[in-house]
Amino acid sequence: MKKLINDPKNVVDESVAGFGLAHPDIVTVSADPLFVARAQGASQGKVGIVSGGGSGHEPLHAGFVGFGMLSAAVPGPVFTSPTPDPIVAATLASDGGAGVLHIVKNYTGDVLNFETAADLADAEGVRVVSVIVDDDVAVKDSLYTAGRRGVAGTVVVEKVAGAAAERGDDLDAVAAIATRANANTRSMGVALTSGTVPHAGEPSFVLPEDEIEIGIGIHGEPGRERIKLEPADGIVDRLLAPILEDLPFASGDKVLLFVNGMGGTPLVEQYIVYRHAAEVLAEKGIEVARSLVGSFVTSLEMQGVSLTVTRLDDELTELWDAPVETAALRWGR
Amino acid sequence: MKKLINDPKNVVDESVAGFGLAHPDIVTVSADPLFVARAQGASQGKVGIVSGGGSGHEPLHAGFVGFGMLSAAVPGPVFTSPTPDPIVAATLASDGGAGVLHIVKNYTGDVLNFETAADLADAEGVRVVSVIVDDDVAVKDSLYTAGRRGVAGTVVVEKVAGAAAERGDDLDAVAAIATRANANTRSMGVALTSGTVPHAGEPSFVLPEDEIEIGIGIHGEPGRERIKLEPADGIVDRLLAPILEDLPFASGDKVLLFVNGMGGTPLVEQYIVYRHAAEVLAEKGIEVARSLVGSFVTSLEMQGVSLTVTRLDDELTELWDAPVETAALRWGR
Amino acid sequence: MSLGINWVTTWVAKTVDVVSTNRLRLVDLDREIGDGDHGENLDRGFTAVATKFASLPDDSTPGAALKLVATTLISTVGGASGPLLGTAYLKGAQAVGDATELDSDAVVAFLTAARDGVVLRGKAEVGDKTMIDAWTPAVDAATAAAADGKSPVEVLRAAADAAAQGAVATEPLVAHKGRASYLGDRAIGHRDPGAESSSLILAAAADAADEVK
Amino acid sequence: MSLGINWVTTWVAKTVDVVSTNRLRLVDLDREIGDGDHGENLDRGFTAVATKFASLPDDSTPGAALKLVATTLISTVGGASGPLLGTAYLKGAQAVGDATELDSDAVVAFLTAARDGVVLRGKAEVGDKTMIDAWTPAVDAATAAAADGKSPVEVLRAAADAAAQGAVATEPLVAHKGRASYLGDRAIGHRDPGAESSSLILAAAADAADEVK
Ligand SMILES: Nc1ncnc2c1ncn2[C@@H]1O[C@H](COP(=O)(O)OP(=O)(O)O)[C@@H](O)[C@H]1O
Ligand SMILES: Nc1ncnc2c1ncn2[C@@H]1O[C@H](COP(=O)(O)OP(=O)(O)O)[C@@H](O)[C@H]1O
Ligand SMILES: [Mg+2]
Ligand SMILES: [Mg+2]
Ligand SMILES: [Mg+2]
Ligand SMILES: [Mg+2]
Repeated sequence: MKKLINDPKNVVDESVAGFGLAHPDIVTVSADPLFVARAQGASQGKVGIVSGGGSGHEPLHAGFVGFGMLSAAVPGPVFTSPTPDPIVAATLASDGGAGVLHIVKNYTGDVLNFETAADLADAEGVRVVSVIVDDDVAVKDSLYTAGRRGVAGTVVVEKVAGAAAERGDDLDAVAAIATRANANTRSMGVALTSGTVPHAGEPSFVLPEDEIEIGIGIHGEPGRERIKLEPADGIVDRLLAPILEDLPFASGDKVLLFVNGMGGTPLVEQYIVYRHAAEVLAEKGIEVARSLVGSFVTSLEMQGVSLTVTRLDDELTELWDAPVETAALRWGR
Repeated sequence: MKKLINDPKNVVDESVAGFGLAHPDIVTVSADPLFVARAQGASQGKVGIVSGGGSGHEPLHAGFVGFGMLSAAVPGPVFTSPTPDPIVAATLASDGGAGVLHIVKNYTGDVLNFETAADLADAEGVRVVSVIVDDDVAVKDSLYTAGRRGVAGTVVVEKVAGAAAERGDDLDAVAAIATRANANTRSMGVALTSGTVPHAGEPSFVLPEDEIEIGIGIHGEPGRERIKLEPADGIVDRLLAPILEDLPFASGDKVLLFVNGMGGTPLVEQYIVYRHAAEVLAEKGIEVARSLVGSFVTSLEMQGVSLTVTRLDDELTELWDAPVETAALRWGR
Repeated sequence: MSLGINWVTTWVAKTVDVVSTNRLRLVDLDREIGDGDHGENLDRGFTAVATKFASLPDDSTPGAALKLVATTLISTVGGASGPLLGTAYLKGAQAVGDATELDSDAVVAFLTAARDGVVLRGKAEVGDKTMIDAWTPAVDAATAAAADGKSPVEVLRAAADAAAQGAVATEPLVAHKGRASYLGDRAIGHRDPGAESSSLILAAAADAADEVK
Repeated sequence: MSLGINWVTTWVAKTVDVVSTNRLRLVDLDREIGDGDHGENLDRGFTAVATKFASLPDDSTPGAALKLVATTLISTVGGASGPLLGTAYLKGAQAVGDATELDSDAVVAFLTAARDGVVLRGKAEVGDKTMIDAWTPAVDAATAAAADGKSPVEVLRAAADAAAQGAVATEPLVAHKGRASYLGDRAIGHRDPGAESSSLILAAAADAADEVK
């Protein structure tokens, strides 16, 4: 395992501490219980937005704390949901009197810990509503699974919910926007290599030099199929087809196209992927109205990408465009 | 070689095309000769700023084209300086009547090709001044070398020069600011793994599983020494000491601290590096007034980081803070 | 004969041991069909429990001690297993109430409430390839042993043996809950890490009872 | 006997061949002490030259043809070697002027001007571990051969042999120019890729002269 870390046990604490040192104008870090909140504190009268989950997906979620997006983020251990205590603390710190939205990726651990935290925060008098993100089409949603996983689409949900909260929507309205963003978002990813969980010390899975995993999860969960490495355009086709089929997206739709790097894949490759994805959408008469390219929801140093497509209506577009000032996403101020 | 690419020969063309498709509001791409310019065209009466060099360092340079930074970027083949033709074309496209600054990283190929291009642009009636960036302290500057290499500090030079041009400084003033930024900037990097040039198909160098290269160049040029992998804090010490000694930086200085990922190292590790670098500077009485963390000057999928420290005066700080709207750096608008 | 507070403290000590010894094995099991953190999660949790138990008041009831295990696990383990196992101890503790000694029936009531707690939170059924595949056979075996008039030690041993078999029996299954459910058929052939750890925890319970009896 | 336009076109054809055949070897040499693109750079350049030469007017002078090589290399090779080799052909072409046939002295004048062009741009001296370590011995050998009254073919062969030795002689050197200069002592033991490619190009010049003589 080759990483720029000190003791594997301190990876999250030290990284979050560094994050706080680097962005003192945007965030403040609570070390115990560990959470990251806006430097300016809760906005009085506005809905607070808290997200969180296992670490190893940076900049998700702490990189999205700031004006127009999250009020606070709760980083768990690497790939492990945080416990309820820090979630409760982050929730209380984010309440400006209008209640708090929890944005939770659909993993059993995250759902259960946020559920407990919501109960505890409720008991402290803070109203909490939760929205579950489950955008990953690689996993079948059925009675016989834990349901779809939440992956890169989380960025879209957090951005539009944050903008809705910032413009003064009430808790139910913000939750409705987040739910609508999630309902219109689909994602799927591919891995070329595996990340290595620091305390495990070995790659989460092993891919032979000529194989890739289609439908990978952001914790290295195996995907739909393992195939031989092929040209980028073919891989994009394999990711995009199930995404487009699923909603389904149709000619005339306006969309956000989001190419997300998994942590170890450089931008030069991400833009090659973007190029073909944009071509395919154009052929199908789907208009790419907005775009995002970069490593926003990662899986440690995994090489690979995911594609996310969100169907935009006027309101979602306006909320996407609204000013945001976070460490990882910034525009309009 | 595992990459998300199609034909290795088309990596640069396809990636730049994807870049253009993803950011139509910011840039426009000329396919032949290949360069990236601002979507809005040259700013009349303002100094144009052109940079460029071999590809494989994305988002450098195209990611920095836009308001407040570069007028145009010229991507060469992977790790190979572009030829004069596209540099001339980009220079002519960037001239708003006030002349054009060339920002050139100090590699023989870049220097020679930009030199030829400057002569040719001059012959077309566009005044060109060149500033050479040579911030890498890993390489000794002496009569017996090609001089220091230009690495991540290029971002700082491009940012402040772009801000100076945007506020209306004339060509000599913009060149003077760029020269001052370079003179106050020092960098050094470390590699944990090598990138692979697509057409070469094999890693540029091979590091055993327990060794790292201190002082690596952004083309995989060997550095100062190869040592056993050690904890991040120790590695940071090895990078920071030569940087601080060299200028030298002194107690009471205000600096920009820039942790740059090499392409394959995720943010979680970059912030661990930032944390200790900030600690060391604080101990030495050097005030970190500004920060930047992210993969901005990469070496394909190399794992590693570089540290850059720039001594800031009031004007450099103001120019760093000035609004910028590019694909890779954005604030203030 | 019955089990008191020293059974709980011995059980906790043995669990801390067995979880730490099996940390990497559980990580490996979880890497195969999950995300490779289960051993780490439990080890973090029970290490914290050990610290808390170091200052456990001498006059604690078994119920109070078990509740301390519960809240500590909930606030340190995270992941899926944290809330699930935590709820198991919490509901189990509630079933024990303020009794100072547990007879066979109390042990069965404890195990049943613990299992029901996991089901309440996680909604898994037997055969879903989760820790429930260890807990439910354990409860059934314990119930049968108690009905046969067996001692608390024998009841716990029956539970532990059934849990161990239940864990092995997860191997041929497809998972319907938790991370492994994403794998479909590819989960077949792998033992569920949570079932395995629950079986280790129940074995520690029986060993502890043996030792203090 | 003297060399005309068919020497230039044959030289170019042979260079295209030898560069393509040695592409990976030059990449490997450059990977060791540079950035691993030298073979790729030259191959891209001479492939472009081949395309340009396909439509070279029949009545071209050697000078015009050599200038076409120069401008094509400058606008397609990039890197350090593009402007350097391009300038070599450019200055060489200027020395040739509009002569249609080159005698031994003209060949020497061509080689000398080419080498001087590289020095003008790159400021390297013999021993700096660059292509100059191939070019300068070549110029010296050619000058001596011409002074001895040797034919153009013999002059070029002398140049090519000296260049080949010069390339080998870069191996023990520390580099003072180009990317390899960053390596200090670690460049020792590696042959300079630019010296090697220049020696291949000059060997092609001699082979071409042999073939058309
Ligand atoms: N819904 C559920 N009901 C019961 N047990 C579950 C459920 N979901 C997961 N588990 C158990 O949790 C174990 C995984 O725990 P752990 O690895 O610590 O958490 P995570 O899956 O969040 O990484 C699984 O092996 C399984 O036994
Ligand atoms: N200043 C110089 N003078 C002469 N030759 C040089 C100089 N700098 C570099 N070279 C030659 O250029 C060669 C490298 O060319 P190439 O790999 O194509 O360019 P780059 O170094 O830009 O990647 C070196 O092997 C050396 O022979
Ligand atoms: Mg987990
Ligand atoms: Mg090069
Ligand atoms: Mg797990
Ligand atoms: Mg080279």
